[in-house]
Amino acid sequence: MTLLTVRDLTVDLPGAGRVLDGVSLDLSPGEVLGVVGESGAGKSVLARTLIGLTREDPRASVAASTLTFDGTDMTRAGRRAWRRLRGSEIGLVLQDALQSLDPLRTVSAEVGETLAVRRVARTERRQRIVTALHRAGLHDAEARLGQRSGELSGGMRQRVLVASALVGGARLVIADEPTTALDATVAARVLDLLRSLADDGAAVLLITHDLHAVRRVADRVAVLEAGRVVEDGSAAHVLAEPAHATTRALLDAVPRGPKPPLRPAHRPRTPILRADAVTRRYGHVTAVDDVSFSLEAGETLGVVGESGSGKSTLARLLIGAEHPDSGAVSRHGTPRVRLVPQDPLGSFDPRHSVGQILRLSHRDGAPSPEELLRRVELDARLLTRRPAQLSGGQRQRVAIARALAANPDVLVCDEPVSALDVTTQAGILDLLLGLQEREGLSMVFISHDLAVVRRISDRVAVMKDGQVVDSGNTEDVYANPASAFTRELISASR
Amino acid sequence: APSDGGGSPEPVSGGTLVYATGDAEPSCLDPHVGGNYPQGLLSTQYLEPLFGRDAEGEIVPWLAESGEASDDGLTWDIALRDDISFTDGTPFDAEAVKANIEHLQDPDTASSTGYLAVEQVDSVEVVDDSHVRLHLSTPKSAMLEVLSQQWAAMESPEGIARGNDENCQAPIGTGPFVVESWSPQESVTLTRNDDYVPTNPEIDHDGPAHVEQIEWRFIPDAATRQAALASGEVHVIDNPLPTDIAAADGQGFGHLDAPRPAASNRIELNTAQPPFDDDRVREAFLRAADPSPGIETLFAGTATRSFSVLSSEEPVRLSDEELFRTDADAANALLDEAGWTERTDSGTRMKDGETLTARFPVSTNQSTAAEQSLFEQIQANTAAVGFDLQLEPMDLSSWYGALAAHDYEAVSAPYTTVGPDVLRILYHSDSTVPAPSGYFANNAQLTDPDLDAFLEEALATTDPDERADLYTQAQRIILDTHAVLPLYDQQNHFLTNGVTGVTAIHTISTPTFVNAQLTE
Amino acid sequence: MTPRRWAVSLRWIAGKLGAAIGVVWLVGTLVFFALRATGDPLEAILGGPGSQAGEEAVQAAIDRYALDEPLVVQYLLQLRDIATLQFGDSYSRRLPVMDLLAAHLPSTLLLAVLALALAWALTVAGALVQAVARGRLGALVRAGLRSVEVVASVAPQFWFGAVLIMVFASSLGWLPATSASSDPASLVLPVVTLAVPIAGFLSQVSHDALDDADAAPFATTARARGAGEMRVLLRHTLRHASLPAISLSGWAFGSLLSGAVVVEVLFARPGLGRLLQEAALARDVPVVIGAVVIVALLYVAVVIATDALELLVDPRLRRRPQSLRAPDVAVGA
Amino acid sequence: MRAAARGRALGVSGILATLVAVLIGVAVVAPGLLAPGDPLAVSPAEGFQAPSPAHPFGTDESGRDVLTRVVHGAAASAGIGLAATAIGIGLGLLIGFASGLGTRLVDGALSRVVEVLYALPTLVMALLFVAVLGPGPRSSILAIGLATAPGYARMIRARVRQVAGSDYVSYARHEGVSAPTVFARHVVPNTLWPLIAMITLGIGQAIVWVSALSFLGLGAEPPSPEWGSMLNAGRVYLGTAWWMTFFPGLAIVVTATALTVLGRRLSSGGTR
Ligand SMILES: Nc1ncnc2c1ncn2[C@@H]1O[C@H](COP(=O)(O)OP(=O)(O)OP(=O)(O)O)[C@@H](O)[C@H]1O
Ligand SMILES: Nc1ncnc2c1ncn2[C@@H]1O[C@H](COP(=O)(O)OP(=O)(O)OP(=O)(O)O)[C@@H](O)[C@H]1O
Ligand SMILES: [Mg+2]
Ligand SMILES: [Mg+2]
Repeated sequence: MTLLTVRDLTVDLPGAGRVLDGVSLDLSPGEVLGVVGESGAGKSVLARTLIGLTREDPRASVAASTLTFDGTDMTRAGRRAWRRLRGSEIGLVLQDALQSLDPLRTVSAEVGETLAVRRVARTERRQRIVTALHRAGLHDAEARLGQRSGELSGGMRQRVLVASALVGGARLVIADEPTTALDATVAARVLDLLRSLADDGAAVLLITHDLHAVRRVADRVAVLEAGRVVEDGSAAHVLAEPAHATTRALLDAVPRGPKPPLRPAHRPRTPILRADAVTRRYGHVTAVDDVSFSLEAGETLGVVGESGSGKSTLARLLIGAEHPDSGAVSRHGTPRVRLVPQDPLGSFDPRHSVGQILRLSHRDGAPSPEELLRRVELDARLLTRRPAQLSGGQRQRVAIARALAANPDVLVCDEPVSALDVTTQAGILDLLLGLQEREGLSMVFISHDLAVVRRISDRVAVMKDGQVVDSGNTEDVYANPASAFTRELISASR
Repeated sequence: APSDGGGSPEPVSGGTLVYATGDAEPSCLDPHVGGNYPQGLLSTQYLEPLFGRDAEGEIVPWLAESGEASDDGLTWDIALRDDISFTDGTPFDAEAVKANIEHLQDPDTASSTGYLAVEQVDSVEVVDDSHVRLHLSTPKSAMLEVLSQQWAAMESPEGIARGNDENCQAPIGTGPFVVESWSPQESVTLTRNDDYVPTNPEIDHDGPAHVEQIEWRFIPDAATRQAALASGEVHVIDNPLPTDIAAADGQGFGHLDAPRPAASNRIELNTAQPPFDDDRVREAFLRAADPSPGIETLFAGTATRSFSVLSSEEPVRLSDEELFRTDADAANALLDEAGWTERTDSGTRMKDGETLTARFPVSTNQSTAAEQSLFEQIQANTAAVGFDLQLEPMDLSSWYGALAAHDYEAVSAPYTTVGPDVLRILYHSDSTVPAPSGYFANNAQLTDPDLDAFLEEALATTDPDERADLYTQAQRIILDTHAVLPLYDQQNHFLTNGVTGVTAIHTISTPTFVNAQLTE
Repeated sequence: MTPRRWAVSLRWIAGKLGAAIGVVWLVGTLVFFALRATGDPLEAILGGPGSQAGEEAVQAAIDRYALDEPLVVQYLLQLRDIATLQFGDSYSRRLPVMDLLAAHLPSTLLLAVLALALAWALTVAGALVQAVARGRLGALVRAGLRSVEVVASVAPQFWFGAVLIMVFASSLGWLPATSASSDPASLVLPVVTLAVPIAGFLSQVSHDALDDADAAPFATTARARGAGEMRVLLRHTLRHASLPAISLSGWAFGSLLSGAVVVEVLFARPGLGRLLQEAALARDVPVVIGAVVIVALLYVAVVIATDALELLVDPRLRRRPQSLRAPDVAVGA
Repeated sequence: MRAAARGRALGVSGILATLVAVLIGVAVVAPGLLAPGDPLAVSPAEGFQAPSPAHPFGTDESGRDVLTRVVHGAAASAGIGLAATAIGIGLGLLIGFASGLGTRLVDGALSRVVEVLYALPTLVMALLFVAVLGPGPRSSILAIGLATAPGYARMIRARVRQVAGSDYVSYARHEGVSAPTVFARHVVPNTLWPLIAMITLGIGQAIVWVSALSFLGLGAEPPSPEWGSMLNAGRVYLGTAWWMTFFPGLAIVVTATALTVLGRRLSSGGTR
C-alpha cells in the first residue's frame, strides 16, 4: 500500500509561472525516493507543496488530479487537515537551513515545537529532543539546547533542522538537501539516519543533487527537469542505465579526480594572503585556534573539515570582517579579495534586484551582469528578480557572480557549490579553474565535499575543533592522511 | 438618565449636594488672598461679608446692622450684630473686623481685590464690641458696596492668626457651611454649620441649611459637567453651554440666571495708539461690528444684547442703543473721512502704507467658546468695511503679558466687583498706570480730566441721588468716546438637577445653598 | 544566573542609573532656564497674572524666594533642591511641591499603567485576529482591521473622550462621566480614551513587523512542523513583531502622560498631568520643575524597563553592530 | 495593458487612496475648484444647520459652510501635519542614525538627549515655545515636532542597528564600499522604507496633536479653517451639532488612512 500518491500535480507561482507541470509520484512505507534534478527544476517547490505550504499563498495555484496521504484525499483538504499532518505525520527539512531557525528561539524550543504542538509532556520532550539531535549527528546536543541559530555554524543549523523534522516520528520525511552544509562524516550519518527511518517503516523523500547520496540510500529515484518528471525507476537501474539525457549529464558531471594541471599562470608565485597563528574565540568556544598558512598568487587552498570546526569563522577573519583575538591576517600588495558567503540569502540586500546587486558590486574590467549570469549558467531573465524569489542554487550562483563582478585577485569561497546539482557544479568549477588559469586568481575554497576540494585545490588544510590537523599538497594528503580524522573523512566520502 | 420630570419630586432634608464648577480651582480658599471669582464662588458657602444687596441693588445689612458715613465722608461708623460666632467658637465682634481689614492690607496676604476695597482705610477704630469706625484717607461712597464683596468677607481672627498657609486650606467663617477637607483638583468637602445664625439676606427659614454636606467638585470641561448633571452625578453646575441652557427646560433641569454686577461684558478699543486713537475709526468699528445677530444664535436666547458699560444689575446704568446701531455705510464714510481710503487686494483699508489692522488678544481661559465665535463674527463683519481685526487666542499669562506690553488695539477683559464704582476702576486715568506686575485696568486708555472728576466726585459724595447723577454723566462721557462696545451682561448661569431652593446672592451673584434641598 | 552574568547585569543597571541622573540634571536645567527666560516668576508668586499687588508685597516675595540673587546662585539652589528631591513651595498653592506631587502622582500612574496595559491587550488581540483571519473573508477582516488601526491612532482624545461621555454617561448612563477617585467604574472611560490611540499606533507598528516576520523562512518551518496560525503568531512572529512596539512603549508611555493631561481635564480627574498643565499655565516654576523631574525619572525607569525587555526578547541586541568602516587588514610590503 | 496591471497591483484600496490623495492635493493647491465659497463668510442667522443639499456638511455656529471650511482647511492642516512630522522625522533621523551607527559614547550621549526629549512633556515643550515665539500654530508645530522626534529616533535607531548588523552590510563593507555609500545604499533605504507608513500616519497624528494643545489652552489658532481647530471648536457642540466635528474629523481620518495605505504600498516596494 502506498503512503503518498500524487498524480498530475501542477503548481504556478507568482512571478515564476508554471513551476511544476504534471508531476506524478508514489511513495510506500519503508521506501526512500530520491528526487534529483538541476538547480531550479522545482524540487523545493515540490517539497513545499507535498506538505501543503505552497497553497497558503493566495496568489499561487496548486492543482492535482490525485493527492492522497495514507488513503486520505488531500486535494480538497482544509487548512486544519493539513496542519494535523504536518510535523507528526509528515516532517519537512527546508532547504534554507541557514535561515529556517527562528533567531529568537533556542534550539530546544525549535526542535521541540512539534512535540509541544502535540502536547507531549515536558520531561519526555527534552529526552526526545536530545535523542533526535544525537541521531541527526550533533554530539554535544545538551550543550546546544540553550543556544540560538546565530551562535551555530551552518552545519549545526542544518542538523538542528533535521532533528526538528524527525522528532515527531513522522511517517513521511521530506528532506530538501539535508546535507549541503555537512562534512562527509556527518553527511554520511544523516543519510544513514534517513535510511534507518525507512527501514523502521517510514517513507522518505530525499531531494538532493548528490548522486552519491542517492546511490547510498535511495530505493527509487525520480529525475525532475523544468517541473516535469523525466525519468523514474529503481535507483540501481536509473543510475546504472540512465535513459534520459539529463540523468546522464548528472552522472557524468560527478566530480572525480585531482585538479587538472593548469598552464603556468603569468603571475609570479608570491604570497598574497597570510594568516599567522590566528585565534578567535566565542565565549568558551575557540572557533579558530592558532591557524597559520600562506596563500600564493594563482593557487587554491582547499579547506575541509568537520562541521563547526571554524571554517566560516576563518573565512570571516581572512576577509577582515572579524578581528582575531590573537595572531594576524596580512595581505601582500593590494589584492582585491572577495567572499562567496555560506549564506548567500542573508548577504543580499532584500530590496535590490539581482541586476542591481551585480551592478553595485561591479569593478573595472569585469564582465557585464548579463555575461556574469551566463557564466554561472543563469538566465538573464533573473536580473529583475529579488533574492527571495530564487531557488537555493540560483542564489548561490548569483553570489558567485557577484564575487566575480569585482574581478577579484583572491576569492574566499565558503561552501560555494553546496546547493548545486552536479552538472551545474561542474560548470562552476570549470569556470573557477579557467579564471585561475587565465587571470591567476587565488582561492581559499571551503567545502565539505572532498571530491570537489580535490578537483580544485593545489593544497588542502583539514580542520577539526578550530585547529588545522592536516595540511599539504592535496594529493599527498588524500593519499597519506596524517591524522585519524582525515582518514575518517576520506573513508566516509567514498 | 434619572429625570425628575413627571410627578413633582419631594424635597428631603439632609444629604450631600454635589456642585460642579467649571471655574478654575482656587489656589487658596481664603478669598482675601489674591481674590478672584472662583474664590468668591466657593467662599460664599462658608464666609459672610458685613453687607449684602437686595434684588433691587440696595445695600442691606448682613453681619453688620448698619453703616453710616460722616458728612465729610472720611469716617464710616459700622454697627455689628452681636449674636454671631465663627465656627471655631471665636465671637464675631469689632476686633474681628479690625483683624480682617488689617489682614487685607497686610502685604504678606497678597490680596488684590479685597485690598482695593479697603485701600483708603487708614485705620480701624474699635469703638466697642459691636461698633467699629473706619478712618479713611479720602472719601469713598462705595464703601458699603465694596465691603459687601465676598473678597472682603469676615474670617475668624484665630483662623487668620494661623498664618496664610494654613488659613488657605480651611478658612473659618460664619457661613452656613464649614470647610472640612480639600483634595486638590478633585473637590472641597463642606459640612453643614449646625449652629448657623440666619444672617444671609437670601435665607427663607430659621436654623441651619437643609443639606448636610456639599461636595464642591472641579470639572473644567463644560461638556463633561453637563454629562455629569444629566447622569445625576452632580446636582448643580455653573458655566453651562448656551445650547445646554436652552435645552435645560426640556430635560427637566432647573436654570438660574444670575448676571454678574458692576461692568457688562464689552470690547474696549485702545485709544492710546493707532488706529483707534482716531474717534472716527472707533465709531466706524462700532457701527460695523454688528454683534446682535450672533449673540442671538450663539447664546441660544440666553443672553441679551447690552448697550451699557454697566451690568443690568446696576440701577444707575445708562443704555444708549442708538449709539451702537449697525450702519455699514456710515462706517465706510467715517473711515473714508479719516483718510483710510486705499485698499489692499484682500480689501483691507490702508493709509500711508499702513493697513487698518487691530490686534485683539483673546484669553481662552476667560472667553467662552460662544464668545470666541462671536469675536470671529465681529472680525468678519468689520472686515467687510476694511478692518483687519487679528484675533490672537492665548493662555491667560500670555494674555496679561500682551496687555501689559500694550500689544493690543482691542480687548475684552471681564471685571467683577459690586457697584458702579467699577467705572472708576476701569476708566479713571489713574488706572492707566500699571501696578508693579504690569497690570492696569483701563484698557481703553481713557485719560479724560472731566471723566476723572466725575468719578472722583461720585466716590466722595454721600448723597445717593447726586451719586447716581454723577455716574450717569460719567457713563455718557465713556460711551461717547466710542471706545467701548458692550456685548451682554457677564454671563452667570447655573443648571440644577434634583435640587430645589438654589438662589444667588445679589452682590457678586454667586449661588448660595442655604435654602437648597435635594429632591430624591 | 552565573555570578558573571550577575556582574554584567549589575553593570548594565548601574550604567542606566548613571544615565538617569544625567537625564534628570539635563531636564531640570533646561526647564529652569527656559522658564526663567520666558517670564518673571514674580507674577506667579503674586497671585497669578493680573495681580494688583503693591510694592511691599513684591519685596516680600523677592525676599522669600531669593529672587534678588544672581541667576547662577538661584540655579545652584534649584539643583540642590532637585538633588534632594525637595522642590520648595509652589508659588501659587503655597504648599510643598513634594506634597503636591505625592498627592497627584498615584492617580496618573494608575491611569497610565492601565491604559498601557489595555493598549497592549488590544494590540495583541488585533494581532490574533489578523493571524486567524485567512482566506477571502479573512482578507476583508484584515483590511478592516488596518483601517480601524489608522482611525484609532488619529482619534483625538479630547473629542473621542467627549463622544464616550456623551454615549456612555449622558445617554446610556452606564458609566460615570467623571471620577470619584474611589469608584473603579469611573476609570473605564478615561482608560479607554487614553488607550485607544496608543493601541492604534502600537498595532500599526507591530502589524508591519508581523507581516515581515510572517514571510521569513522560520515561520514556514514552524508551519511545516504543524504549528497552527495561533502558535506561529504567539511563539514566533509576535516576538519579532513586538520588538519595535516594545522599543516604542517607552515613547508610548510618554505620550500617555501627555494624553493624561487631556484625559484628566476632560474627566475631571486629579493627576500629575493636570497639575502640570495648571502650573505651566500659571508659570509656577517649582511645581513645573518638580513635575518634570518626576516625569523624567518615570520615563527613565520605563526606558530602562523596555531596554531590558528588548534584550530579553532579542538576545541578538546584546551585541553591538559593527561600525560601517571598511575592514582593516594589515597590508604587508 | 500596463495601466491595468498597475491598477491590479495597487488594488482597490490603493486606487481609492490615490484618488483621495489627488483630491487632497487639489484642495491644498486650488481649494476654490472644489468649494468656491468663502470659508470665512459668516451668516449668524444660518448657524447650526444640519447637513442639507445647500450645505452638504452643514453649517457651524457662525453659519459658515462646513464643507467649504473643510476644503479650504486642507492646506493649513497639511502644512501643520507636514511641518511637525518633518521636524520630528528630521530630528529622529539625525539622532537615530547617529546613535545607531556612532560609537558607544555617541550612542549613549544621544540616547540621553532622546530621553530628555521624552521626559519633557509635550505640554511643557509647547509652553516654552509659546513663551518664546508667542502663541500660535508655529509654537505648537515645533513642540509637536520635538515631542515626536524621540519616538522616531528610537524606531530608526533600532532598525539602523538591525540593518548595520546584517550580512549584506558587512558584505558591502567587505567589498570596500565607503561608509557613506553603504549608508546611502543599504542603511538608509532599508531603514526608511519600512517606516514610510509610520511617517504618513504621523502626519495625521500631528494634526490631531496640535489641536489637542488648543484644547488645553495652548497654541490656540485664529479662526482660519484648519481641521484640528475646527474639531476643537466644534467639540462643545457635540450634543447639538455633530456635523461640526464629524466632517473635519473624517477629513483627518481619511487623509491619514489614504496616506498610510499609499505609504505601505511604497514601503513594501515589491519585496512582498
Ligand atoms: N517564492 C517564489 N516565488 C517565485 N518563484 C519562485 C519561488 N520559489 C521558487 N521559485 C522559482 O521556482 C523555480 C523552482 O524553484 P525550486 O526552489 O523548486 O528549485 P530547486 O529545484 O529546489 O532548485 P535548487 O536545487 O537550486 O534549490 C525556480 O525557477 C525559482 O526561481
Ligand atoms: N557569533 C557566534 N557566537 C557564538 N558562537 C559562534 C558564533 N559564530 C560561530 N560560533 C561557533 O564557532 C564554531 C565554529 O563555527 P563556524 O561557523 O566557523 O563553523 P564551520 O566550520 O563554518 O561549520 P559549518 O561547516 O557547519 O558551516 C561553532 O562551534 C559555532 O557554534
Ligand atoms: Mg531547492
Ligand atoms: Mg560554515
